[in-house]
Amino acid sequence: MSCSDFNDLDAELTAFGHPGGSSVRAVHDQFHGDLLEVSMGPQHPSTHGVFRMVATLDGEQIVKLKPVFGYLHRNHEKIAENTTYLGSMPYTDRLDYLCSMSTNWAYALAVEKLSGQAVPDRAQYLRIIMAELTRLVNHACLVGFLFNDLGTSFTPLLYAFREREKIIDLFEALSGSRMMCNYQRFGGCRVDPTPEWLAAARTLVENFPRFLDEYERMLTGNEIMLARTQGIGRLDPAHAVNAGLTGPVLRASGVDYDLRKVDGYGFYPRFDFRVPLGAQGDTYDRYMLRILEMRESVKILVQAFRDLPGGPIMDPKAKLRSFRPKAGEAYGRLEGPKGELGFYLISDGTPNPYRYRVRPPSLINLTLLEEMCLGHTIADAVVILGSIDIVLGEVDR
Amino acid sequence: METVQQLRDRLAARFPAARVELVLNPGVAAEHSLRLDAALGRDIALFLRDDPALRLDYCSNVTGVDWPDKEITDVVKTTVPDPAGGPPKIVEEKSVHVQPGCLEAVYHLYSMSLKHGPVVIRLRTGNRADAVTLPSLTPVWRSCDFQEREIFDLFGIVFAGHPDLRRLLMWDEFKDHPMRKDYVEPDDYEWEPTAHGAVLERAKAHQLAAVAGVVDPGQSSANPPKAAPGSTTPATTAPVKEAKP
Amino acid sequence: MTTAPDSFLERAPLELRDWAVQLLPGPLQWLAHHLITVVAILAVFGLFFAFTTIAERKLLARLQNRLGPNRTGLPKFSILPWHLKHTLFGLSQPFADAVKALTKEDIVPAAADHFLHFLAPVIVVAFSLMTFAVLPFGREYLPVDLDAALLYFFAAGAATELAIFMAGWSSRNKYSLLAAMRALAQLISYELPLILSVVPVVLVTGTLSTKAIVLSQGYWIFGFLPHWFVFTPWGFAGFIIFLIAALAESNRSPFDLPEAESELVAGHLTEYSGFKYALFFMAEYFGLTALSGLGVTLFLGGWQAPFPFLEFIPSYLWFMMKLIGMIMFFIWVRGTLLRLRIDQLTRLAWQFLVPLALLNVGNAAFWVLTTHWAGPLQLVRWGVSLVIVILPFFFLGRSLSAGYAPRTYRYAP
Amino acid sequence: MSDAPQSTPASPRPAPAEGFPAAGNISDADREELRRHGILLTSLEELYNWGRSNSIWPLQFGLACCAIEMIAAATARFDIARFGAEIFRPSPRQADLMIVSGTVTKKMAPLVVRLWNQMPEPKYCIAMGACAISGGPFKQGYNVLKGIDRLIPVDIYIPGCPPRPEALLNGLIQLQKQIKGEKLTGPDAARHTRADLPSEYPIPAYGAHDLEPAKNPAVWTPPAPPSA
Repeated sequence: MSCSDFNDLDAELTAFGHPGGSSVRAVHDQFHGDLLEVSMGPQHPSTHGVFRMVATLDGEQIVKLKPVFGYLHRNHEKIAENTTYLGSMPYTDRLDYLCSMSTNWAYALAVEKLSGQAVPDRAQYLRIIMAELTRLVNHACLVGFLFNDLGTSFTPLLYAFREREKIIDLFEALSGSRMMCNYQRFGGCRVDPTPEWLAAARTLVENFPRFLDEYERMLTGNEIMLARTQGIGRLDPAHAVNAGLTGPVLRASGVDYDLRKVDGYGFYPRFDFRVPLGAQGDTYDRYMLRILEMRESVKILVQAFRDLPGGPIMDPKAKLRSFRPKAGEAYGRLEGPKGELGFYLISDGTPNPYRYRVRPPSLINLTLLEEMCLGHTIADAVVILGSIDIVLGEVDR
Repeated sequence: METVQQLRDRLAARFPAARVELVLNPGVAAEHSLRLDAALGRDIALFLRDDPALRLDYCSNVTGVDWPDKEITDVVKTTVPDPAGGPPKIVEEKSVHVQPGCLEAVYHLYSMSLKHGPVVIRLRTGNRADAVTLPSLTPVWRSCDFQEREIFDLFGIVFAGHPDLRRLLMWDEFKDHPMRKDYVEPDDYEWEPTAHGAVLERAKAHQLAAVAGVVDPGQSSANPPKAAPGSTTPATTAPVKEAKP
Repeated sequence: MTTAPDSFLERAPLELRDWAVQLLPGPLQWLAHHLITVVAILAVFGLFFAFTTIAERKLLARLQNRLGPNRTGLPKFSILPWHLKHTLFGLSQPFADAVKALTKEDIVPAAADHFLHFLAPVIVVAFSLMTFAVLPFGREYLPVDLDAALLYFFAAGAATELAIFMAGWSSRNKYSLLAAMRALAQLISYELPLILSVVPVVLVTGTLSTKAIVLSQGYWIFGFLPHWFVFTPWGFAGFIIFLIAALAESNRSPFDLPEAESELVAGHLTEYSGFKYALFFMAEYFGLTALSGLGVTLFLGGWQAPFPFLEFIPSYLWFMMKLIGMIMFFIWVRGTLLRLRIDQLTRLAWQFLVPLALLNVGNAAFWVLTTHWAGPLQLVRWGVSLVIVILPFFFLGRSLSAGYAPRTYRYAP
Repeated sequence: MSDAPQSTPASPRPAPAEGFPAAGNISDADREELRRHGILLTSLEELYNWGRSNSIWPLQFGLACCAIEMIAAATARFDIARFGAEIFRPSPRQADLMIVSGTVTKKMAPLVVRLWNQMPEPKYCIAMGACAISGGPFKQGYNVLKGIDRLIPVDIYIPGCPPRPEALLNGLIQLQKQIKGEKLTGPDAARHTRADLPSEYPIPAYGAHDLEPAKNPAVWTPPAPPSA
């Protein structure tokens, strides 16, 4: 579907609230009984961290749901404004702690845009390799967590973590840390992988489709899973675009907007891959899109390993110490595993950024959580939340 | 897509009453922005969203920027002719004036249907103290919802017309706006085995107090002293202790 | 009916009891007789419960590529000299858990209904234990030979769900309350298919006594094929319905809605700690064991050996082996399936299981009416019976999963 | 991990008094010696500690980055289940151990204390990761609590950012050792056996600028500077 399908709906969106749409249902009337307000979180098994939802229930049905944030507000932006540009790089690891490589890259991208720093070819390829490996980690784990919310006894999650451990091992061999890689630099990458590392990574990537097949055989056709996810948490494209949703959540609603294609940052235009699109925008589409994206990521990775050029991994003109970009501002963004991850930087010519802002996809993807959950049961709410894929480090920063 | 300059001209023609300024970005990125008149901000935003050539249907990033009062030293050079007939003297007169600060909200707009962008628009408050109200653009782009709440929380900009303007990240009782440049954070760096230089510096005052014998350093966390805390049990969830093994 | 091999092993536990009883003076003998029976059941199934928990943890772990508990050895004062080197594969894990649970602080929320909060775990354990009374564990091992054993079993079993409702209601916790509501909905929905799935057995055997039902499965077709009810069309369908309903009755995954961890934190158990929590935990396994035992009794031939030449193995061991097999199945299901939603759960009961179970009652009636058919008619009998089961299963299943199917996806141009 | 500032039980075990030592104070070697002579020693205390140390059920409670490594510790590669500790209970009423895994913000701190209060005794706390110990890299944040031990007593500290799952397992083993060495009576009795020690801690309130109180003086006092 092209975007023209929902352009004519724009006029309806002027008033705030719930513009008429299939995803919103009126659920409460005088025939129902008293309402029950349940505060789910911040300590709850399926809020994926310290997220909190204050849900008002009519029986099991949700009539109101307000998210509450800030339980992991670690003042990332304030700290970054008090430290140097490079000093913030380790903090970006801890934003989205499942995908530190992508977050690193997003920050490096913004700073490079701010300072006009060039990046050598090999580093561009390495960045794509790291970002796509991160996407594999994130999506595999997300599916595991989603099934946990659906009520399995951890089994799919543990299969996903088996694969995650393999990829994390690669990251550790390369960067020295399992989760907090701190790998990207302004103008390149920190460490050049050895041929052994590349061979190991290539083997992993070649075996990954087998894991995906196994995973799908376990999960995709399961009838309980179909009944629990299809038609749950529908999101129509007009709402999704207006609410700024990005990433797989947006594409599950059928909007073709992948920054790897739209912005063509890095060397992505050189790669041959497709962008899967959902049609219904329900939880099942969001789940399947992750699986399909992993398959495309594997394709990208195979091409990247094939075409990886030699050469330096850092631009020789890049400055790490006393790095002072010219006064100005820049907004750099990329397609993170969870959606558009952007960094907005204002430089005043000093070593510290004057303003440092993270555009967190997790937070903004939660905008329509209430609309998606209305009319569904509390059991569906946790599944919908799981299918949005949030990481609290990024939501609250 | 038209340039920011062209867009400014078109907006000026469309909204003659509004002041639309072009803010040049001197940096490499050259993402120039438009500063909109706050009073007409929402109308212009609606126009930007619905104009068929622009279709900026996606508001990606909303953020606040704090510009505190800035002291600016003006140097006025005047040439004073020497009454003695020598070469004229150049006299520098320095005068300091305070450029009043303000808060700014910056919106990054893209078009998902036409796949172009960004168009950066800015709204500016009158000052940082009392005239901090801006029109909310949440009715135009729902994605501003949480981000404007966050700006309200951290910068203190009040968005008129926002449907649910509460603090987003800090608790409701919190009084300050921590992302402002002049925010003074609470001093709770008592004992800091840390490499953060700034933190060590701030902890020093407490450490001097400790040396002076204010506290007894012999207690460790695993062995709390016998002094039981006062009646601080929670009111609602207080459990009844029935048995202690 | 086969003649029972009166082997020594078969009789040994009984002989032991009789020997112990006759040591006592006459008036006390009947009391001691029953006390010993009760204590034996408590001891055997208490141990069985302990090892079921460790089996569940280990089996789940194996399903997930893990090892499961294997470090817990014996305490230092163990009399076994090699205790320091060996951990017995972690088999002592449940005893450590028991010590911990027994000595844990017991918290009752201030706002809770103290009496009901205390009563709920007691009731749930008491009633789940009472159901053991009518299970024939072996040829001569039936604690109470009731004529209406099945009625008694279901009456006692239903009370456990009521206890769950009590627990949820009395805790004054919103999650617990939601769990209590779910438990009631589940109780009402699944009690019916559970009982209806048993009716065919009653119809065919003509008795409610568990002892008689086992005995009626005790001969071999052609001399070697066991005549268990699960190998008849109506029996097989009844067994499947029974399994599903038993999963729901014992709150096991995928029907563990009252204790839905990802939704309701710990459901009705949210406010229970220490020993009371352990009691609930125990009752869940007792209920599971009892229902499995009933399934074995009704459909899997009870304590009967599958083949004549295997009859030398004592009957109670056969019963135990079948019981363990059933429990393994339940654990396997828990490790693989995901949870239903409450409306799907009740829909499955009312739109699928109840009609199917009702048809199956008719099927059993047909089976009884055609007992005298022989020769080629026997084949017709089987065919008709199979059709009565399979066609509704097919169509009802179609209607249940209508609208749900895997999808194909398109890619951006 | 081994050089972590682990707080050991309050004091080292007292040397055996004159005469025959109490059962709990006998070393393994002594016990072997006695067994060789046909003497089996036992004590309720040991059984109690054995049971508790082998059945530590953690609270399913993740705060931040470290929570992912906590999950990783439960997965196939590390398998915390081997120690009998894989039953992550979502309700604090059934948990024995609170793993504070990640940054405790000031907004979250009252809730952490509340969860701690809701846990039944005997209960233990592991501060996992730099943030839970001292605020870690986010120490300079205005909303970050500078260590959870300012509000509740911590038994084991696991440094790292985040600590590897092996470190968490080691922390668990250290905790098991600590529990095995606990006394039920006497001057160095375990925390939960002493009626004079609180099992509930004051919950700080959200103030206008900071938590009130920002620290619990009954649990935490700032130690003297390292080289004052």
